[in-house]
Amino acid sequence: MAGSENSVTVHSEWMEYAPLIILLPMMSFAVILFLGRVFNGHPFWKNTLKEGGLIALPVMAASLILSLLLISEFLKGHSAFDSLFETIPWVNTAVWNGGAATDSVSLGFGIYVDHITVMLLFVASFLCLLINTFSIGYMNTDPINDNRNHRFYAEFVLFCSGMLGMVLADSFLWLFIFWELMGLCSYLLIGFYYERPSAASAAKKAFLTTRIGDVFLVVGLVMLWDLFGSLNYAVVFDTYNIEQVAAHSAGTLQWALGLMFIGAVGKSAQFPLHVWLPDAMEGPTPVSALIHAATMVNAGLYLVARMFPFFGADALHGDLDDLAFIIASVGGITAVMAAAIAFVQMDLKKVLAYSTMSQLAYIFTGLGCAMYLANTLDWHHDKDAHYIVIVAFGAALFHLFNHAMAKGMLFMASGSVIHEVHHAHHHLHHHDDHGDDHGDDHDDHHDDHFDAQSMENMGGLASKMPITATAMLVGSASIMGLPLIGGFWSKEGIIANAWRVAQDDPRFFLPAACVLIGAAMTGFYMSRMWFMTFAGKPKNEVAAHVGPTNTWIKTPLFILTFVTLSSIILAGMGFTHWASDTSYSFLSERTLIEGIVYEMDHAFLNSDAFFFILTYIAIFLGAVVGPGLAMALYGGSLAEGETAKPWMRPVLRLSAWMNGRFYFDNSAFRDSTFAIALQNRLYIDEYYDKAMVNIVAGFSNKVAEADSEVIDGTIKSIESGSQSLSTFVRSMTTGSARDYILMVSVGTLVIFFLIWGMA
Amino acid sequence: MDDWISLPLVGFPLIASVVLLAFVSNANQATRDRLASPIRMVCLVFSSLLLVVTTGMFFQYFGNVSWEGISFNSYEFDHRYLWIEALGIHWAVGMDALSFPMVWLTTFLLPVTIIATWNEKNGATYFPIVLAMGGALIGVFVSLDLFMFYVFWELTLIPMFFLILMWGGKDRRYASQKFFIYTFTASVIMLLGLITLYFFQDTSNPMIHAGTMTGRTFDIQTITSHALVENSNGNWYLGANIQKVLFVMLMLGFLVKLPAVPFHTWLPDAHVQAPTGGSMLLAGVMLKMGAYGMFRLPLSLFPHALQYFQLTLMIIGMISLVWGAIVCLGQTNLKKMVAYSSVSHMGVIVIGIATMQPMGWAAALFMMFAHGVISPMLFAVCGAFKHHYHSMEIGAMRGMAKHSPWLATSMMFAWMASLGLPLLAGFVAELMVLIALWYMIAAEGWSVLWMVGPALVLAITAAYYLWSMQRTIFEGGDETQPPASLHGEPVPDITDSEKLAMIILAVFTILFGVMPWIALDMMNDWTVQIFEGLILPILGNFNGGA
Amino acid sequence: MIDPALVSGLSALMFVIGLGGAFTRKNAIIVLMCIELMLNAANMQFAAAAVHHGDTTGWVYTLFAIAIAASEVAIGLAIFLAVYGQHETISLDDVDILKN
Amino acid sequence: MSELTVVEPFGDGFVAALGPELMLFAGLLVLILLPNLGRGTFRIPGTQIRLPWLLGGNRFKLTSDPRLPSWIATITLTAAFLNILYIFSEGLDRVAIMTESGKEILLVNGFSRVFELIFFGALALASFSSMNRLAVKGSGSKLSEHELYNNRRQGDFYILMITCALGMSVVALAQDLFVLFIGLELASFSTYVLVAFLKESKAGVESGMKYFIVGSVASGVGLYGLSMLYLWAGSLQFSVLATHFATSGTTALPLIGIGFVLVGFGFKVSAAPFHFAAPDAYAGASSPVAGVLATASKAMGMLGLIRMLLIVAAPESSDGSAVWLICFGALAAVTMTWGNLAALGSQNPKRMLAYSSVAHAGYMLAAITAIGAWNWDAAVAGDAGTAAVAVLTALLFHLVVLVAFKLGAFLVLSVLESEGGASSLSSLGGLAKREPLLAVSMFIFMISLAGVPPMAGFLSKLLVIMAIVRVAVGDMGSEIAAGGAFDVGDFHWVWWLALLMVVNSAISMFYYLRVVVVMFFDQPEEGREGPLPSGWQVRTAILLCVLTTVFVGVAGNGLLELCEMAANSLNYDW
Repeated sequence: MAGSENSVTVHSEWMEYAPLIILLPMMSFAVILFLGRVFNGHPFWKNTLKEGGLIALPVMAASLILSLLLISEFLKGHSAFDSLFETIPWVNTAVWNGGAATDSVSLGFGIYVDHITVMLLFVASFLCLLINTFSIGYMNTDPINDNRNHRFYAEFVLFCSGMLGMVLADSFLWLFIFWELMGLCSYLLIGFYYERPSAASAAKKAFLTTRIGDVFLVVGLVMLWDLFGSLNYAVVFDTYNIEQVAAHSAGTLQWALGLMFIGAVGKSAQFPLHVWLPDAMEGPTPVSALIHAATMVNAGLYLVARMFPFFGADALHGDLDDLAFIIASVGGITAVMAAAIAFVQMDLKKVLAYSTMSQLAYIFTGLGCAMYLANTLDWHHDKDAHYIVIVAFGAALFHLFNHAMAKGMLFMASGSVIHEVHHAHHHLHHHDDHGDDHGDDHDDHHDDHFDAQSMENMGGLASKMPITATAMLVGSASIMGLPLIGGFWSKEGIIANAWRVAQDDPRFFLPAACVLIGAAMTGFYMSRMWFMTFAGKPKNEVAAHVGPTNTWIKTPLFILTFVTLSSIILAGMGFTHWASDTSYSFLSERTLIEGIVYEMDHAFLNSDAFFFILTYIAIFLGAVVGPGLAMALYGGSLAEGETAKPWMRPVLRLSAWMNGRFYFDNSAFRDSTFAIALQNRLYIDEYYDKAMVNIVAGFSNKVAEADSEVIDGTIKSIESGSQSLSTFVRSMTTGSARDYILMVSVGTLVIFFLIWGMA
Repeated sequence: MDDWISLPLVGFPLIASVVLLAFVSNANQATRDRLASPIRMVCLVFSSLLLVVTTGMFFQYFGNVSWEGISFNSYEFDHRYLWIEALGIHWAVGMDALSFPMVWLTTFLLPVTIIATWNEKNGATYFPIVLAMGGALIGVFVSLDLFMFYVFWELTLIPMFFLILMWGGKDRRYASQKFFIYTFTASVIMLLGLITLYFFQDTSNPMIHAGTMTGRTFDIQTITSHALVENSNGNWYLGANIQKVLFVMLMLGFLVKLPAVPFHTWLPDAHVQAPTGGSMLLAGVMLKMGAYGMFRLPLSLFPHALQYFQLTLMIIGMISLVWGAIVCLGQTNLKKMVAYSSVSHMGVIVIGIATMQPMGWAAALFMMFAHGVISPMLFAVCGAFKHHYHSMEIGAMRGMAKHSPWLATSMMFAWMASLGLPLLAGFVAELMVLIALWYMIAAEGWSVLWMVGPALVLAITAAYYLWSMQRTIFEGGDETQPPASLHGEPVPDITDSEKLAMIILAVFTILFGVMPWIALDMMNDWTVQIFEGLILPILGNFNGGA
Repeated sequence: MIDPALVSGLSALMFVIGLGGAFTRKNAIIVLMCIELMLNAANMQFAAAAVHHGDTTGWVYTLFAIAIAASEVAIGLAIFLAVYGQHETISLDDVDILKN
Repeated sequence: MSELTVVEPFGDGFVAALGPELMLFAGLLVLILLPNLGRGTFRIPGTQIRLPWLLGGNRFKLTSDPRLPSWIATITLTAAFLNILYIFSEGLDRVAIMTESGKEILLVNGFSRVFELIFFGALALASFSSMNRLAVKGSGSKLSEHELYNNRRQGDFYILMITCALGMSVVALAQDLFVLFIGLELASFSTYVLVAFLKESKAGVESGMKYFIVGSVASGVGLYGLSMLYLWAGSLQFSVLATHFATSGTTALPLIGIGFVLVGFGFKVSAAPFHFAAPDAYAGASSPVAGVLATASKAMGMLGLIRMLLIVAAPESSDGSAVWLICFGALAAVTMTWGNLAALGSQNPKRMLAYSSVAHAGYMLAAITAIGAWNWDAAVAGDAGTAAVAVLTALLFHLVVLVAFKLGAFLVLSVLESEGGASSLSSLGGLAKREPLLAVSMFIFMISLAGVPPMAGFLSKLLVIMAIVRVAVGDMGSEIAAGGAFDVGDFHWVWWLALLMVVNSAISMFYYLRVVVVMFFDQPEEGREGPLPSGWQVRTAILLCVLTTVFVGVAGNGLLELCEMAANSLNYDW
């Protein structure tokens, strides 16, 4: 991939409209919010416009269409476009480096499109539209949301605007600005059910945790700015500029990038700033789907991916490998940790949340490895090395794509499950008062302790929600990396590259081992989730009464299932090359069929013995060991009279067999300290809370006290001191004229002796 | 010519205020209540007219003035009347890109304040006092004569004192006196500095406006140009030690006004007790007088001393920034928290100045402006909160989003703006200060640890704002009850006039956040001018010529 | 003729006695007498100086000073009377309702 | 400056030169005579023939009007005041009253005339506003003996006012230290009695006695100092003393003499530690009288100090460390700090104003110290004459405007007194609600006293500080521009007095503001609701004071020029 030597400024008709991709949703934010305030409760607003949902939908569709047009334009051009329209000089200022004049500085806004942009632009706008559709089915059918959905849609479109803006921005600064905008929306949406203390706390936690990362990001940006005098991609990726910087401050650059990486850690919920993501599931499910699985968490990855040109630069050869290692290790550790915690989660969405965390960690590992390779191999000149680097980077990006699609789908599917379970519960227990006003609905929503998200309240739903179950199945398979499905293509690449790097640099055994173990763990917890939810007999009465879901919800699930399954086609088209290097384009090397064959060959019949074995170990772990254990523990056939769709039957049957044949009592593990620790998220949150309460709050209370006692106390004691001095002074005016005369005499004598003495 | 225009800008509000107050002074309570509404209207119309005038000035409708490209120490709309000949005192007014944004801000906040506090009690006297406040503030910003500057500087205390004393909270008696005495103390010391500076003028220099009795002039422009000449000769104007002493004396007055830690404790008391309108003007413009004064006098006159005290200033700024933020975290009173956040934000200004970079200075100027738009909204929210819930305690009222969606929205917006969310006015300034700070650190080889403070504060600021929102806007749950202080009355949302004020403030916060260049360009231009005109020739080798 | 210096010395003594008496005695009348003593000390000094310088104005000063002293006594006694009327004492220590 | 005209006492031009003073004299005569006109008859001895001779007996309706003396005094004083203004506008003649033997007794010039403006202005306002202050019961012949007696006392009060004015004007004009002393004593005796005038109250007589007895001691010391100076120089003519000082002023005798004289004046200006009787006197006297003490009487003392120190002793101070300079610096520092500290805790507004008056005395003493320091370093002192003129102008200006706001403040208290006392801060409570205009006036007086712009008090304080700084800094600016190097240590030490002064101003803010807070914040005392008793005279006087305070504050140029002219006219040979 390459720097700006390839970038050209292209003026094309669709590029002119690129800002609209951002502006349309941004403006509809205000529109929806305003209309919602005004027409809240109005039947037309509520039923026809879906409280803004049907305003957001066309806007998102328009954004998608514009994005697609932009993408197609780009695909024709094959190279990075910079500043598609006149850059807006946002901030004009000057610095002074001691010379004879000040140097003017400009922080402007523009649009920059390259491969990474295009890929993420598609992911974002596509998923935004689907989730918007899903939301209409999900949000507008739940009475608790009545009369506040406009807030949801407004914040939703603002979020989309932020995401799209972040992807399109032409500088790290504007990346950061939109990044923060997303953070705000995420905060607002997590706190959508503001009246729940847990939601309020989760929202705060999310904002604050990412903010901590952002602080580092800002400092990193500032340092980067200082090195380059700009944050524009065109400037900072310029080979000449990088050479200049590399000459004397490669170390500083590594620090800057490292600090920026911490920002990414926060945003993408990696260890140790991961604590916010599970709590963020307090938000409505579409929010979890969109923000906390499909798009926003990808922002961190995007940021790291954006740093690739530094790692790939010749001038910085070998200078940034430590950072690459850190990136990979953070990914590796998080992957295992999150997967382990996911083992014991009972909450459907939390399993997915930890899964998200874990999969993002994979991508980080992949990026870290790719960056290590780019930084240490002489890939600009060596063709083989070039290929290795490109594929490694491409695999990570491809996993990003696959994961976004699959996880978006999984969350929507889980939302659909939760939605229906909740409705079933509602029907069952509150049949009588359903007609009451919303206030009551609202209240009894909280009064009962039924948890619609707990998998303990599900089971055997495969027959009742066929589309959902299918989508969930495909999505899980993709995440697990079952051969030929979705994530398989990218995950194998990541694992392989990790091991490749580990061969070069023994430090990398840590992440490499992690991702390999992680594969098995993924297999286990994803299967566990699916079986607990859809296989076996309904675990209680509610689960037995779950009905099918509505069309708004089904449509996106349906679409995404196919997208996930078609991953092989993308792989065949050379996604891994295209996504990472401008010199490739789709189908540039091979035809589709050839490509698929090549990929198959590459994956399953690797000529290198090491990678051949590695591939099968990974497949064995991810597709056999993990799911096998899960089947043994949680599998089972459906209840009598329930039938699943044909494509799910083998799975169900297999699981029932496994469960019957290999079931073992895992209560020893379940009750072990380790499992309890996992249930408590390894106590990390607790330590953080303790630190907040004891150290930060304690310290700030002390400081506040010092402020009023010491600083203001000084002022007050000056005041009271002068008051008592005043009392003393006035007490000398005794009231007796004799004393006054004495004073006059003393004054006289003092003057006398003073003059006598001096003269 | 429209050059005289700043005369009515200052004079009319003051005169109108005195006339209105005299008009109601001997009326009985019933008549006053009857007069409150028309007087309020008069004040609103009057202040809106001022806004129209200043906006017209911005759009070059009056005088056809471009606010950019005004060279250092020259002024637009400048005008002089002889005031006290013997001492060389003039009614000397003028504006440059440093003062004009502040003047505009003042005229902008006046109508907004009136709208936001539409139903303030005793309106017949309240609104004229607000108007007087505006006149005095404009006077500070337009004056180009040290005497006049000081007169208006102190004159601002009087209306504010009465606003706090007459319309304030429970401890207003203490707070108003503390406010007055504290800032007065600092400014008399500043006055002594000004006078000493005055007498240090070289009488052999040609001084057009010199006093007949003293042979010296109070004219800022003349003094600045003399200092400029002297400084550019490579000498410290007035010699090293004297310059330092004068610098310290002047800065003391301005730092207390700003306020910087450890001279800040008057501010929380004043803010907590002040009525909403008072707080809005206090935070919005009055604090900026300190920063404005720094730029206008010590920084323009004593660049050497500035360089000498750069480290000290940086330390003061850092301490203000961090201390203010940490104290915020420990507050349970909403308004006090917001007041301390002002202290913290003013620390940003001091840091911006201490960077001695055009960018840092422009950032400080923009911070003054942005904080001037944001902080009134913060205080308007606090005021509405207090007004409706009769309490200022964080946590007294939860689930505001349900009871008072407008207030909740305004609060969240204001809080977010204040914590520096991008695309809102505060972000640009903070970012620029950070960049300038790092630039300076890197160029001069300062310790990287200087970045720790600002970085820490970015997180802390978010923490205290989020913490307070969690306990006010959010939560409540099923138990969402009106606060006990309401005694069972229904919970009202903010009134229409308050809504209007919030919307205006929010719109401008977004406007200056999305399009900062509207104001920033002229500020940047001014800083470049002062750097190229003053700082750079003197301290050319200052950064080691990196 | 007596040496003016001796007269001057005597006047200094009288002045010190007068001043000392003024703040040690508490009866207003006695204090008034002490004050007269001080004034007379000045008078003697004027007289001595007039002799010393051979200047007649000194005598004039003395005359005027005597007149002043006389009117002072008159005013003083009148005031003391009024004080006695209200406070029933003219002890300087006891007339102290105004203080601090 | 016009030529000096020399006039012999009662010679040609004497009447023209002393017009205002003679007007006072005439007024005094009228005041003595007019209220005594009545249907009195004179029985020719040995006969029963009664000739109506109009003195005594049943008074006429007009002459028995208790307001008559007040009107006469007010008109007389105002006329004298206006006469001086007229003289100023016409151009002033400098006239010296000199005996045949060449002894200069009085000198009429701008300087003395400005002081007379202060005296007459203050006294005119005081007598005008006293009109509703003293107990009077109608007029005519149907009054009881007691009431009649009370009405007659009115005459005494205003007679004393005018004699006070006469004494003060003698002080202003005097060119001989002894003449000055006589004037001082005349004014002092009048004020003693004025203070003790409320002889029906314990506080009134007590304050009179204290003021009298301490004042007498002080003037006794002063007179002794005078005699020492006479002993040393053989004359008390200012010109002679000045010449002597220039040649042999560093011996102990004259210095001690001056020191003793200072004690006498120190009491008048209420400088610490000679001020102790002042708070008691102010508290016990009626408010207008207290106002006179704080303004006119203080100006008189200040005038004496200026005469003594500047005309007589200034040439001696050339080395910058002159004894009396250090004494004075210390005295100024102690006085201003003492006054402010004492006022800080005072709960009685009149005592508070008294202590504030002490503090103001300290500020003025600091200015005088600065004049003494004017030529401390020939290299940087610049034009000494103009520096001294600047200080003197500041002093004069301060004394003039003090009349407006200090007296004004006392007059406001006077209104409260007529309701039943103003001896505690709480009596001011709720004034803003009861009498908004009075409260605003008091507010203006207070912040003016504290030195807050745009009031006259600010300008005057600014001038004083400027004057001190000017002396302390001299022409350093020009020297620096010419390549000289100076340090803060090179400032004359009087600069620190200026610093002390601004710090003291800040302290003083506290107690001035407290008055404001009480007026605008506190509730009225029990039984003190509703508007205060009316009295248009005192209110008019207050209004005049407010207008002057504000007007001079924003447009002080005219007054400043007047003061500068007066200061210039003191220009002997410095």
